[in-house]
Amino acid sequence: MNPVATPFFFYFLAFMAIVSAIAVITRRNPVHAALSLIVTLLSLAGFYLMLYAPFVAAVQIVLYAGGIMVLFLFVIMLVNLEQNIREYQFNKQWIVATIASLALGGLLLFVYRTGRGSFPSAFYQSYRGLEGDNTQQIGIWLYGNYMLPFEIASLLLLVAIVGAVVMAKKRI
Amino acid sequence: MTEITTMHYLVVAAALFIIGTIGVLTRRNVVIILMSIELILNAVNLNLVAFSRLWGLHGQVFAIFVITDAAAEAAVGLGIIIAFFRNKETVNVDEVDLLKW
Amino acid sequence: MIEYIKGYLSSGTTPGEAGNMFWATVYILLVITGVSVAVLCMNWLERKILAHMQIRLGPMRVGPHGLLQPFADALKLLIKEDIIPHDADKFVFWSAPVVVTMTAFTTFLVVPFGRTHAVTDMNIGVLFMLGVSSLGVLGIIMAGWSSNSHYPLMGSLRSSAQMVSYEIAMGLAIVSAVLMTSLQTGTGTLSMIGIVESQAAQHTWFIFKFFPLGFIAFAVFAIAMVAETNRAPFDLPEAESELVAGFHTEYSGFRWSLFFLAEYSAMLAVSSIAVTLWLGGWMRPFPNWLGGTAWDMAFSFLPALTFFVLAAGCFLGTIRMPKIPQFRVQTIGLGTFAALLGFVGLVLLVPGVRVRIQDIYWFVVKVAFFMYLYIWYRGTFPRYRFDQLMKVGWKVLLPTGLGVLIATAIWGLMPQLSAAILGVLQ
Amino acid sequence: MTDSTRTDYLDLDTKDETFLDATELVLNMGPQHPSTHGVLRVILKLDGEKVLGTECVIGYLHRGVEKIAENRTYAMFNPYVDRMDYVAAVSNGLGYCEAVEKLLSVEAPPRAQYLRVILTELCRIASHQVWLGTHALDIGAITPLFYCFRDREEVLKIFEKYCGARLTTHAFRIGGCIYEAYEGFEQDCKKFCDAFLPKLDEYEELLTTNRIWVERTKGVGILNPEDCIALGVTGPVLRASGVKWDLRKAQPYESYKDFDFEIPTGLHGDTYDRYLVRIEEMRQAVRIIRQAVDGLPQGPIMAKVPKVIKPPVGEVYHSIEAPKGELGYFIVSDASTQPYRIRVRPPSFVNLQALDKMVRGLLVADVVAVIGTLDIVLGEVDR
Amino acid sequence: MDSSLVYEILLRMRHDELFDYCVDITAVHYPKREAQFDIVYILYSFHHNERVRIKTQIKDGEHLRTAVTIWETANWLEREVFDMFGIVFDGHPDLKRILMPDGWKGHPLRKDYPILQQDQEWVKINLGIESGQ
Amino acid sequence: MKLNPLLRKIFLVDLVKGLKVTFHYQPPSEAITEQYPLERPVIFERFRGQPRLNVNPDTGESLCIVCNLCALACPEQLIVVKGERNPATKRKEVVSWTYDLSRCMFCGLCEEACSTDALELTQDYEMALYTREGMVLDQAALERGQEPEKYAK
Repeated sequence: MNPVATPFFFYFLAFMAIVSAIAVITRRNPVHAALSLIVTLLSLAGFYLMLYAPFVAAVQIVLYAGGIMVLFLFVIMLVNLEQNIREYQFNKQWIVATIASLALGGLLLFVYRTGRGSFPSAFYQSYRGLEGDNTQQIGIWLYGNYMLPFEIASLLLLVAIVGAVVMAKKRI
Repeated sequence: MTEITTMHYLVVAAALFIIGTIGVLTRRNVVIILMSIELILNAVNLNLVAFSRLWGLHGQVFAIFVITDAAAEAAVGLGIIIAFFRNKETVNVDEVDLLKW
Repeated sequence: MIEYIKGYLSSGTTPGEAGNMFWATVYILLVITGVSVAVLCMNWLERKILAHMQIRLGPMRVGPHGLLQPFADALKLLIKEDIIPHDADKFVFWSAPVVVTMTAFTTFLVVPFGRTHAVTDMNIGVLFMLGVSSLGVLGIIMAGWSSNSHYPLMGSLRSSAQMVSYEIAMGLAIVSAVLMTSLQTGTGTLSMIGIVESQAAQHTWFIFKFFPLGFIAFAVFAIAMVAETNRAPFDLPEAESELVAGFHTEYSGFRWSLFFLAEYSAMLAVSSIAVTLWLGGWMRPFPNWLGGTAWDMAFSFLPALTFFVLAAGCFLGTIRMPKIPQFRVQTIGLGTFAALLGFVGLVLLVPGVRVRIQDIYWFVVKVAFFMYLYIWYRGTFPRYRFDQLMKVGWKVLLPTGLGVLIATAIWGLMPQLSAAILGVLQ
Repeated sequence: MTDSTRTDYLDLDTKDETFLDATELVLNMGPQHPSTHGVLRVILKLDGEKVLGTECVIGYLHRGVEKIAENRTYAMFNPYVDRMDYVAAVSNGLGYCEAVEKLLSVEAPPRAQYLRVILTELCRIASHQVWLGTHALDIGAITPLFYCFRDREEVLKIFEKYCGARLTTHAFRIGGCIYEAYEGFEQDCKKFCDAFLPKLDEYEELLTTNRIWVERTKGVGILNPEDCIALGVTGPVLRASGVKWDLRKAQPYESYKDFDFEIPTGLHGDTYDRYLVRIEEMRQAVRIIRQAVDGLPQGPIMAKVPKVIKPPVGEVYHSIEAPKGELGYFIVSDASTQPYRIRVRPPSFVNLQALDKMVRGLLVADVVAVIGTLDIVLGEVDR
Repeated sequence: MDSSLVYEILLRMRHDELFDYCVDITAVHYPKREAQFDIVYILYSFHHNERVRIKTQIKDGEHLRTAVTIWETANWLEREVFDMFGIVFDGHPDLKRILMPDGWKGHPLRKDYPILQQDQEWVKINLGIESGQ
Repeated sequence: MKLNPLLRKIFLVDLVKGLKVTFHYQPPSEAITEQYPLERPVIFERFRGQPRLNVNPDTGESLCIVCNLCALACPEQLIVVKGERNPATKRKEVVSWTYDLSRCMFCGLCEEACSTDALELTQDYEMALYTREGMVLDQAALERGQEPEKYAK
């Protein structure tokens, strides 16, 4: 079961992801930014499918696009301020920050370029067979080897729930 | 077109990461900063999943942990934003520099 | 060519699994057409059934008994002026109905109308449906926000909160059904086809499994799915007596009809999830009690019989039409329609078709039952208030779903558990 | 017109603190809103979905009925009162005719009085049917509307048979009734009563115990008796708050003292109680109709009233218990053929004033329910 | 009854005589009289089951003290009297037109209200033609 | 039959009761819709509809004696009757008779005022027209009864 036209899809998705990611940080209107971010997230889900990680892709859609982004949009609508959109969108150090970040990007590219040999050009065949029961395997991993982190994560979520409620509610 | 290798994914992830960093460092709107953080987390996720093609499912499991983390972060962050907005009627980071209001 | 089609039809996989692009395209087109036709039928049926519940007659003028009313409406909506409010966010306003419709249709990719009658069989099928249908809420939020008006904004805020909350209860109910696929047989699956097949292997529909646990999970899902599709009594996002029309207040014409299409196809989609997960998907009823080839044979005549009954009804209507000149066209039309139905029934009697059509027939019948329930609810119940809706979601459905999930797990692991306890005791 | 963005008239001192009160919103509900029963415009100040304050803007249906009256003779004004509360036209006509009769010091003959009672009670049922249907529709139950209108149709048929019009009946004349009961009138009324009670049970089955209905109405829009009296609220709204006051009993007009009936009252004064009170009132109306039909006396139906009505100088206030509350007519006569001034005290107008008090702190959906439960008719509010 | 005493009397009626329900407040216009307006308060007592009418005469332009502080229901009723007759009630919380539009000229229920001229004027302004009435 | 309220609540008895009511009204025979142009509504004898001036069926003369009572009784003043005394017969005869139907509210006061049963509000209810002018009826129209305009495109 070979994915069709992989290079084409890859470049298409990469293009979508990067363009909409740029839109996220440049859009004046937070709703537009959030919608662009959803496009990025969906293209990432596409990447995950191409990488034979269907479960992560599904979680990405359900949790990120369907859950977290709805939360974002909800909050944006609650704090929708007209004057906010008209204000200047970038802070004072934006030139410095951009240059520094781009430098970091250049550094990363340099590292990738020099260390190209350490990343195999083709995928190992041994994991090819896994995609059929990917979900099951992840389940086994999660509840086997990663039991402790899993529990910690659930505790973190609980704390987050309580924290969010405490902060957002005026009087408890 | 050439075959797609892990490197390609890494480059895309790096690009997303840089864009996210720029967003965090330059924007004034807290909501958009939070979204940029989500971008960064997603770039990391892409890396993790790409590597999981090479070295087994650990990467995917980690990606799931990261998504969980992102959910928690978004919930708390947005809670802070609402609490903050209620008091100061703004969502600009420049005006959040006071620790009390 | 015919050989090719025949050869494909006799294969035992879905086009997606076979990697057959041609057949996948054909299936997608078939599914989209089928859903659109079903929405048209729903449009007519809802008006008629609701009207009859309300001691009215419903549409009677456009075509015999208003049969052509959906087409007239569709035509009207298509040629109606398309209004975009002046202060609306044009691009978002434009894309919202597209998003809603696309997500609603995409879910049908994994709906198994039969063992091979699905576009594809994903190993994360249920998750896929849940995820894609949860994207629909984005379209609603976009629609409400971009209209730049108070009522739509409130509608979309309500809708987003409602759909996010009910998704959790829905997910829990689904998980308990998925759990049932793995219990006893040990082969858990998230694939839609796999779930139905495990119901076949366990010789029970999941609604009856671990009675009453399966039934409670089903009930939680059945309530949550009404809320998820914004239908009465949970139709707050578009509550016409409060918010005028909710998130699509500012929409008109073709865009509005896209919302309509999306709402009904979402109803069909969640109903098919319910059918697949709890009501045995494409399987015919009473496979255990009325088993055997003779009964199989008897049940395989039912599709044709249904069409014959419908045709007979139409024919009766034709006879009872008033014998006056104004009604001549309508009488002829109804007669033709009756003949058409009868012809379809005859086609369904052909042995090859008869066997093949069964799966689809039973699936559609089960979905139609849910559709009837939707209409029935709408005709009977008042509307919940927003806080009460949230209360029902969080305080009733969520704990119930969680409890059922835990109970299912314990029940399913009973042999192992009891063995372990016995071991500890000894 | 009132500026919809103005909020200074709303009393915002008592600000409730709620979850997520990030933005406050001024919402303009009506005049073309599906559930404002016509052309009421309510400006809502919202916090999220919570109502902080309201202002009613009325007058969209103002036709100057009181001004018209000054230019018409007494008899000519009679059809106009039907058009104020158009769902209970018979009651309006009754009030007007009685007020003028009081001014003339004549009394309608007993048969006319009984006929009037029967028709007024039928009209009460019809009015409550419209209320029930629209109120249920506001709360989201779309079906009771059609059941109610089906039964109201029977009442309207009786009206049409009796006086030739269904809605704006003009059934009574000053001094009695002009139409003799048609043949089969008694049977029609009895048949209606017999058929109606089971139907009423059906509405109750649909709504009374339905948990959604109960949740939507219980504890919503509470008015305690003191507020009711201070606000001048009358009719079922007052009775649902526990004040057992009904003009038919308190100051019996017509032949109401001959009949045996009860005044239903509520305990909490919430929307659910008002619903129950009105349902029970329909049952009592059936009871009155049955007694009146059984005891319908023979005799003339018109008192001796001069052809040209020219009451002596004076003024009179007369009020009746209309389906919506106390409907009063204050008539000043200057001994000409035309009334010098007619003032109508409309129940809907006064009851609508209570809206603001009832909806504060509730949600938008409750505003709709409360408007429905007040049972206002904009034709009467605006006159 | 003298108009300056009305408020006191209403207060007495409310608290001492227990006329707790204000049925109606209205006015009658007598253009030929010196005190042009009759203001009529119709009160009802639940305790005595009695109705009382309190009348007072005021001149055009004279003000009256509001009864809103005694009965809440007087709010809209006084607004209507103001709208229809132009009688100002002092101390009323929100005295503005209720039935007529905000920018309306004149007070319709006065006997000398020029309804035809108004109509013609409106037609002229809004439609640009001479009214046919 | 005494069910525990809790059980009633769990098994949704209240909701099911409502569902039952709507379900049993489903047969189309319960429908009360009148399909108007095909099914004519039943009009009762006292219905006040289209006005008509009656003529003496034997002679074809108008029954109206131009007493003007209807015009006086009409609250909307929409009846205008003009008559002249015919010197030959010593009777008043109608010169012009107009009835502005567009302002009529069918109160029936004119019918009651008429002393010769000349003016009558009949059971006809189809009065829709495309013009306001057509609503002003003269004597001829009142005597023959007005036909509703046929809808034509």
